[in-house]
This record gives sequence, C-alpha cells and structure tokens, in this order.
Amino acid sequence: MSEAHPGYQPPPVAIHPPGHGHTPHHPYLQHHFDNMEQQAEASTLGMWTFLVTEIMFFGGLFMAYLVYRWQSPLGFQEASHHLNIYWGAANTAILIISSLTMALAVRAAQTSQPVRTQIGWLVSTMVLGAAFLGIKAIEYSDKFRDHIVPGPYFQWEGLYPKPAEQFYSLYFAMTGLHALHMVIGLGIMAVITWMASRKTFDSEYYTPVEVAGLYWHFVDIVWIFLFPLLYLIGRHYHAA
Amino acid sequence: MSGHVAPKSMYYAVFAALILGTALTVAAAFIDMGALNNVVMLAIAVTKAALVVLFFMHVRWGTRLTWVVAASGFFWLLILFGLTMQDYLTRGWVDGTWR
Amino acid sequence: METTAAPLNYLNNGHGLASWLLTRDHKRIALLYLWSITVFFFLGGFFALMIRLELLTPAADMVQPETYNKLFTMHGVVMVFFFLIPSIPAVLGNFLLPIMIGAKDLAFPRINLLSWYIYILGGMFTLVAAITGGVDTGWTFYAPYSTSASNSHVITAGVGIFITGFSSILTGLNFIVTTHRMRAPGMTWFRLPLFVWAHYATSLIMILGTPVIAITVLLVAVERGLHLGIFDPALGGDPVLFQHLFWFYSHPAVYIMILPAMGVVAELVQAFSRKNIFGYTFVAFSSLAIAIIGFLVWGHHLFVAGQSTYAGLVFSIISFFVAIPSAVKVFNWTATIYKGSVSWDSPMLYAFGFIGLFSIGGLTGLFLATLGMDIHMHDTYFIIAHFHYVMVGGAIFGYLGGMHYWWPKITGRMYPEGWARFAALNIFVGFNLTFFPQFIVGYLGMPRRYAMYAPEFQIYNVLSTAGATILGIGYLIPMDYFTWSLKYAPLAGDNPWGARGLEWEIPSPPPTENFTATPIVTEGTHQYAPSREVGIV
Amino acid sequence: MFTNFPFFPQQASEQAAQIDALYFFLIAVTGFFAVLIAVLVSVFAVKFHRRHGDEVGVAIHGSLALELLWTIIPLGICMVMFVWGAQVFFHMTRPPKGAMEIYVVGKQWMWKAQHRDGAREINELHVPIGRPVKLVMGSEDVIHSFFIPDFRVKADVIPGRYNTLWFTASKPGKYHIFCTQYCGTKHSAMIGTVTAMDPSDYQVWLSGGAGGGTMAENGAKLFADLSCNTCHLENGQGRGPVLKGLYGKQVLTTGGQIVTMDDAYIRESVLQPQAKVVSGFQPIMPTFQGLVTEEQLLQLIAYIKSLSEPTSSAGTGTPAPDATVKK
Repeated sequence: MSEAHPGYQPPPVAIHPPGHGHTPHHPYLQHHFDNMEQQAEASTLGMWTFLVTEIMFFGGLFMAYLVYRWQSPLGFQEASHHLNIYWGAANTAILIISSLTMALAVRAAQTSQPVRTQIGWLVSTMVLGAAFLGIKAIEYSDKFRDHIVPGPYFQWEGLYPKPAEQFYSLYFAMTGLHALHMVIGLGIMAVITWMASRKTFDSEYYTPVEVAGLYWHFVDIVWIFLFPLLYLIGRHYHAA
Repeated sequence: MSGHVAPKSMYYAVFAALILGTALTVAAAFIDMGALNNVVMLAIAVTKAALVVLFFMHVRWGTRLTWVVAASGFFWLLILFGLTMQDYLTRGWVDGTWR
Repeated sequence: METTAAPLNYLNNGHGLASWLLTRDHKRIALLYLWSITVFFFLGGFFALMIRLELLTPAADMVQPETYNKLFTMHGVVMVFFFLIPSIPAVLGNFLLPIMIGAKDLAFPRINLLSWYIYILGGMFTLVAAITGGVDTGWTFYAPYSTSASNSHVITAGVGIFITGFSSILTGLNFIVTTHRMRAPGMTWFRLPLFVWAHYATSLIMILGTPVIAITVLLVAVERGLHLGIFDPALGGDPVLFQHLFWFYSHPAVYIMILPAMGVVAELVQAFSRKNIFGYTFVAFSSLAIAIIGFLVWGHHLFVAGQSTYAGLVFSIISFFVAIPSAVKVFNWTATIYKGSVSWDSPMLYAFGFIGLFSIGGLTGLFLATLGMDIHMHDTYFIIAHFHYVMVGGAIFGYLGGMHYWWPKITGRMYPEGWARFAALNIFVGFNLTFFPQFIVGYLGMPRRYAMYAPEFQIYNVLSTAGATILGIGYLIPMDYFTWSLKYAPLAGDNPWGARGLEWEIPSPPPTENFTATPIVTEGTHQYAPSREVGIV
Repeated sequence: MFTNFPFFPQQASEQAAQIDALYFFLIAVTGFFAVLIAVLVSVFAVKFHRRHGDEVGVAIHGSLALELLWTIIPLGICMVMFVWGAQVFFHMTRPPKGAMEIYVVGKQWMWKAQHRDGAREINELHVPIGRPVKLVMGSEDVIHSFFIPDFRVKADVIPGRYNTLWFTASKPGKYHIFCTQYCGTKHSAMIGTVTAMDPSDYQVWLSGGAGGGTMAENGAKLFADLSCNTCHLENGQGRGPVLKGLYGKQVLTTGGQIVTMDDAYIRESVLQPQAKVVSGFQPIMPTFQGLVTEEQLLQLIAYIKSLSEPTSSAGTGTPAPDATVKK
C-alpha cells in the first residue's frame, strides 16, 4: 500500500448509518432512491425536462415556419386554402378529447380506481389517437392525389407556386413529425395499458401513467398550435 | 405518495373550455379582421395550451421547479425566435446594408 | 498480488462482457464511454495528422483536395460530436457527479446506459459514412452545399449526428434531475462542488440546444432525400436560416465543451493548492451565466453572412458580455492559488496550462467579437487557432488534468508521475507550436479548409505540422502509462492527493453503490484550513 | 527556401489601415491580460510551492471588491472594443454614394466579374486606386465568400440574393482573392487576383478589355429578347409598371408592403414575379427562373438602373431612395 502523497489527510465527512427506520420498501422503489416520493419527483422532473427538449425540437420547425411565412405571407395564405379545415378541426377536437381521457386515466390511477376503469380511459385515449392518425392519413392521401406533395411531382395551378411548395414542405415536416410523436405515444400507451392490466398502479405508485400523460398532453399542445398556424391563419383572405 | 387529485368536474370544465376555444378559433378564421386574425388565433392557441399545461399537466399544483422548467422551454423558444427575427426584421434598417 | 483479496468494488463486482454491456452502474458506464471516446479521439487525431501532413506543402500533393475536404470534415465531426461534447461530461461527469453529491447513482441508470448505446449507434452511422466514402461538407453542413451540391454521404453522417444528439440530451437530462433530486442530506446548492455546478450548466445547454441541431440536420437530410424546400434557395429556402439554426446550438456547444473543463480546473486548483476556491458564488454563477448568455451570441458567426447590421451589433455586444464570466473565472482561479500550498503534480500542470491557454483562446475571442475585425478574420486560420486554443488548450487540457486527478479513484492505481509531467510538458509545447503560428497565418489571410494555399503561408504551416507531430506523441504517452498502470502501478489508496470532497472519502475504486451509508454533509468542498474571512485589498 | 516570413498582410486599401489600428489595439490589450495572468500564475505557483506534505493553504473566501473590480474593468474595456469595432463595421458596410459598381458572380469554382461598361474577367479583378469600388455579388450555386486579405474586406456570396462589399484600393499591385466559405472540391482553387492600378492605367485597361457593349446595353437587348418590353411599356399603357425612373424609389405592393426598388427586388421580380406585385397590376408576369443566368440578371438590373440615371455613364452612383411613388 503506497501513499503517493503522505502527510496531510483531511478529517472524514460524517457518514451516518441508515438511521431512519422507515416504512418497508415499496416493490416498485428502485434501489438508488430513498423513497417513493423522491422517485416520483425525479421521474416527473425528468419528463418535464424531456418536454423542454421537445419544445426546442419542434421549435426549429416553427422557426422555419415563422421566417418563411414572414417572407411570403400571400403565398402561404394561398397555399393554406388547400388544406381541409374540417378535417383539421375534427382532429383538434379528437386530440382534445383524448387529452381529457388521458387526464382521467391518470386520475383513475391516482385514486386507486379499479383496473377496468384505468384501462378503459387508457384504451379510449389510444382509440382517439388512432382516429387522429387515420384522419391524418386521409388528408395525406388527398395531398398525394392532388399532387401538392413537394418534390418533382408538385403541381400548383394557382398563384405563388414557389411559396406554396415551401408551405407544403413545412406542412409535411411539421405534421409528419407530430404524427411520428403520436405513433410513439400510442406505443407508450400500449405499454402503460399492459402495466395497468397487471394491477401496477394505485395511489401509491402511478408515476408511469402520469409521465406518459405529460407526454401525451404535450403532443396535444403541439397540435393546438399547428392547427391555427397551418389551417386557419389566412383563411379569411380570398385571392382574386 | 400522493399528488394533488383534482375533481373530475374540473377536468370536464377545462375540456369544455378547450372545445369552446377550438370552435371560436375556427369561427374567427372566417371573419376578416385583417392583421388581427393572426393575433386572435395565436391568443386562443396560447390560452388553450396554457389550460392544458396548468390543469391537465398539473402544473397548477406543481412545485416551483416544475413551473420554472415548463416556463424555460417556452422562454428559450422565444430567444430562438426573437434573436433570429431581429436579423430578418432589421435587414435594411441601416442604409446600405447587405440584402 | 493483492487483487484477488481486494474488497468488492465496482470493477470486480461482476465479471464478463455482459456485466459491462448491461450494467446500470454510472461508474461502469463512464468507463464504457471512456473506451469509446478514446477510440474516436484517436480516429479524429488520425484525420488531423493527415490534414497537417497535407498542409506541409502549398500544393495538394499528398492527397487530392477531394480527400482533403473529407479529412477535415471527418476530423471536425468526430472531434466535436464524438469526442469533445461527450468527453468530460460522459466520462468524468458520469463517474463523479453522483459521488460528489452523495448519491448512489444517477436518477435514471437505465437511461444512462441507453444514452451510451445511442452514442454508439450514432457513432456507427458516422463510421459507416466515413468508410463508405466520407462526407465533404465541413462539420458545419452549410446549406445549400450540404443539401444540394455535395455528392458525399451527408445523410448517413447527418443521421449519425442526429442520433448522437439524443445521447447528449439524455445525459444532460439525467444530470439535471440527479442534481435536483438526489443530493445527500446537507448537500445544499452552495455546498456543491464547482464541478457539479459546471455540469449542471452544461446540462442546461445540452437539453436546450441539442434538439435544435437535431431538427436542423434532420431537415438537411430530408431536404436532400425528399427535396422539401427548406434551406436551398433554388427550392425557395433561405440558407441563412440554416446558419441561424445551426449556430443556435453549435455556439453554445462550445460551452458544452469548455464548461465541464472549467469545472475540472476549479477542482484541480483547489485540491492542489489545498485551498478553497476564491469567490465560490461568483465562480458557480459564472457557469450559469456562460450557459445562459452563451445562447444569445450565435449571430457572431454570421457577421459576413449577410445578417442585418443591427443584428450584427446586438450579437457583437452580447458576445462581449459572455467574455466577462469567463474572465471572472480565470481571475478567481488565479486568486485561489495565492497563498495556497501549491503542488506541481501533473494534474496541476494541466490546470496551469489550461489557465494560460484558455486565456489566450478567450482573449482572441474578443478579436472575433469585434465587428470590424471579424470581417477580416472570419473563416481564416485565426479562427482555427482561436477555437483550438479553447477546445484543445481548454477542453482537452481540462479532460487530461481531470483524468490524471481522478485516475487513482477510478482505477485504484497511481501512474508514473515523472512520465505524466513529461507528457504534460510535451503536450503544452506541441500544442503551442501547432496552433500559435495559425494566428499569424490567419491574419495574413490564409482561409480555412484550403487543400492548397499560397506559397508565402508555407513557413507557418511547416511549424504547425511540426508541432502537431509533437502533440500527437504527447497524446500517446498518457495512453501508454495509463494502460500500464492498470496492472503494474502501485495502489493509490483512498485519497492520494490529500484532497477534500466526497469522492475522496470512499474507497478507490469505489464500491458499487458508492456509499455504504448516506453521507451527511456539513460544509462545502475543499475546506482545508479553519475558516477565516480575509479580504486582500 | 522560405524567402518571406511575413507577420502582417500588406495594407493596400484605406480600410486596411483602420483594421490594422484596431488590431494593434486589441493585441496590446489582450496581450497585457495574457501576460498578466501568466505572470500571476507563475509567480504564485513558485512562491507558494508546497514545502512539506501536510501544508494547507490559507482559507480565503473571496473579496467582493476584487470581484467587482475584475468584472467592471474588463466590461469597460470590452465596451471600448465593441464601439470601435462597430464604428469600423459601419464604415465598412456602407458604401459611399458614387462608388464605382462592379458585378461579381461566384460559381463552383470561379469568380466572374462584369464592369458596367462591358469589360468581363474571370478570377481577375481590375480596379483603380483612390476610388471607392462597390462589388455587387451573387452566386449561381452554393455559398461562397469573397475575400481580399490585403484590403481586409470580405463578404459571403449567397445564392438567391445580393451581398455587397466596398473598398478603396490605395496601392497599385496584385493581391489575392480567396473564397473563404467552403464551397466544395475545388474550394481552395477558387482564388484569383485583384489588380489595383492607377486610374489612368485603369482607363487604358478598360478600353482594351471592353467589347460587346456595356452591361446596360446588353441588358437592354435582353429586355427586348425576353419580350419584357411588350408589357413594361414606356407610355404607361402596358400590363406591367413603367420602369423608367423607378430604380431606388419605393413602391406599394398589392400585399400592402412598401418595398424599395433595388437590385434585390428586381431580382426577385424576375425570378418570382408574384412575390411582390406593384399595386394596381395583375400577377400575370411569368417567371424567368431558369431562362436567365445570374450574369444576365445583373445586366437586366444594370439596364433598369440606367433608366433612372440622368446620364448613363458607367459607374455613376445610385440615386438616393427618397421620393415615394404610390399608386
């Protein structure tokens, strides 16, 4: 045992043995946490931090949208007329309902309601999410049919073909990324539902539902902004 | 552990407000208010997002840290938008600027 | 020898490849990162060596410009995204942050392991891009060259960077949550080691900035693959927008590289002066100030890119503001040495080197923040010299200093101090010889990314290449004695430096869960002498 | 082998002297601080070198006065740098009225220049000394950057728009032109020479090099060839606005914006006619994207510009954008 630098040794820091004779460990408590509360707080903080990165992730696209809308307002108005406002509104409503069912699913876990209730809300959320994606698919196929998908086959009859193509570039990028998040959300929900079916969640432990809910609501919020920005702004304007 | 449990009625009320907001924003889209259209749309969107964040995402009852984290995301987004747009919006302000 | 009888620690608690590849122990994950970033470091170093050899003569005689362009691109991509950004946080931060705050592990051990796999996956994409023909866009991927003109493997490399970005995000997320939620009783914010403050600030940049580069390279890939018109003016896009989005991350990314090194140096200066830091709160908050103000200065990369004059003014003045917290740190480190008990052990030599070289790197940054000056210097070798002073003289010196300081803790073994001092000197000399001439040749007007250059620049390039050779050898020496030390060096003991801090309270190497019992913290780190308030002016 | 060992590039323009003065100031200030820190660290390291193994340092927690001192003084110095740098920048970004205009197009991997009276050159640029020269620059493909180290001027050349830079050469001679924005395989071969000449020599060079008409004349020919003149009639009866006298003025668009009729707007209107239509006209103009090259665009601009100049002599300045035309 060789000490490279003998001599000064600092006094030790007090290291106390685990004195707190607490309640027995919850089965879902991970070894490196002290208690369930610390674990839950860490998880929700983690998800919120992740959502901040998500905000910035979508933020880059919103930035591009802002610059190009500012550069060609008329072109973007014109292009937005070819989106179906009713499908858009329907999808907004669907997502809002799914947010409600999600919130109720979290509440069901929080209040230790029966597994059936928990699964009921979770499955409704998933069904609504799938409905959203279905409508999105209809909208996308319409765009393909009308040749307003950017690329070599893009055709634009009206004014401002260039800004219109750019609008649809952004439309597909933004809604595509959002749809991808919806798909991931459905995957997460499937796992959560499976966990719920195993009687995992009660008022003592519902962090996974809560954290998944945060994600789901965030995806809803993105759509809440996408809907007016893509479908609505400029709708009142009618080109000559 | 126990987080705040909000009554079901509150969730339904928030839900109703969100649907109402959606209806309003669609209706407003067909009324020509000039530049005000953009403002109204965005104001409604921000309100709806705030409702979701505060109630559905429980920030209303969250710790101060949660507030700070949630706010910082939007704040940094504003930094990105603000400093980028201060380039685009000021092109040509100084005579002879490259453009 | 005594290895078999050694008490159970994180290294011998579990054997076999699976026990490493499936580990959730932050210390083992740190070592996984250590291996992988070392591989990438020497890969990037190899590219650098090729670059320097080619630049020995003005003509493109060793490699064709085509190859040269790929060399500097791969050098930049590998060094920035696969070495500098993960270096200190993912290795030393991963290993030490939980220990320093008195936690058993990071908050999300599985995510920690996941982030290593993501890093490896991203690295694989980049390696595939390199092997199948390389990328020639420069690490900055400027549109429209990257989206339309280049016919190299931009998408593969872009996807690699996109993926690796998530590794960085998850590491940052883990650090933030851990620092907030896992501190031991009594470990208040103002008792945190400055290393932790620096990593907290770094993590803020990782989670706020990285997603923007992720979406930006994704858009480049999408524009290239699917012809969506985002950045290419021929498709209606705006290439300057790419530069805004790119630098929104990539300027703060410089602080991802330097802030952890600053944290390391703060620890080194205290431990090897046996003295608590001068102006703790100022040093701690300057890390946050750098992280936050660092987000507001990206436009100084666009001074000649046709940004508005007004925006140029705004970005210039904020760039000067970000110099202030850096200066505060340098002055505080210097003041810390005053009346210390200063040892000249190899980690401290790196700290001395860091202070000097980072000062030069930072001060030459002032030239570039100065609007009129930057017009001449933009995209010349002056810039190259400036940021290598910050990234090599700063980040790598910090990394090597930290590795030498904590090596006994990580492995339980000392290393040959004589060799270590020699290597430190070697690296210092080689580094300066490599990069100082580049300031001069930059002011003379030699542009960066030039395979061929005007003959009057040759003398400086010859000096630079000579320096690079010395520098390269300097890097190999620690590789050698660190490897040797694993088996043959004397055991280090728990606290070979007589330093203070939670990591020195536990055995070397530490046990799997770090602490046998939760520590109760009663004072800040590095309190060596009885507290005495002294003002010295 | 190494005949020259230069430390500073030549000062061959009026800007160069300004930049160098700023450079020396910055070197002096930063050099002082670099040396100060190096000396302090070295002196402390030697003076307080550990003498015995269990020695510890003195506990000093800090000093608010010192912290303020080394926050405020560097901040003050930085502000001096900022103001000085900004002043130089303002000077460098605002070409004086009456600057001689030369049009430059960058493409992979060459520089093409057109003088207003028709002389053209590739990877060469001839300029007179003692007279402000303004370069209006566009790119055919990717971003380039035009850099003359001996003049200390540089500007990116970005596709889809025009950037300008200006200088007043002060010393006859040949100087490097470098492309400084990485632009592909032969980036390092995208170099050239700028030749600064006495004005009389420049006139001689011009008269030797010109041929095939001035830029405005070529532009006028294009204007007719592309049938622009069938709509942009001079009598105001056409389907497009009258272009005579419009350059540098402000126009109202159908979108309600007021835009200045400048190089950028003409360029946009040729390539994307519907982006900003002058109020009172229909968006019926077809796009000329792909039909005109960057150089031809510059000729069209030179022609339209010449319609607003009292005498279309080469190199006269642009009129001030003061009057407003509203329909």
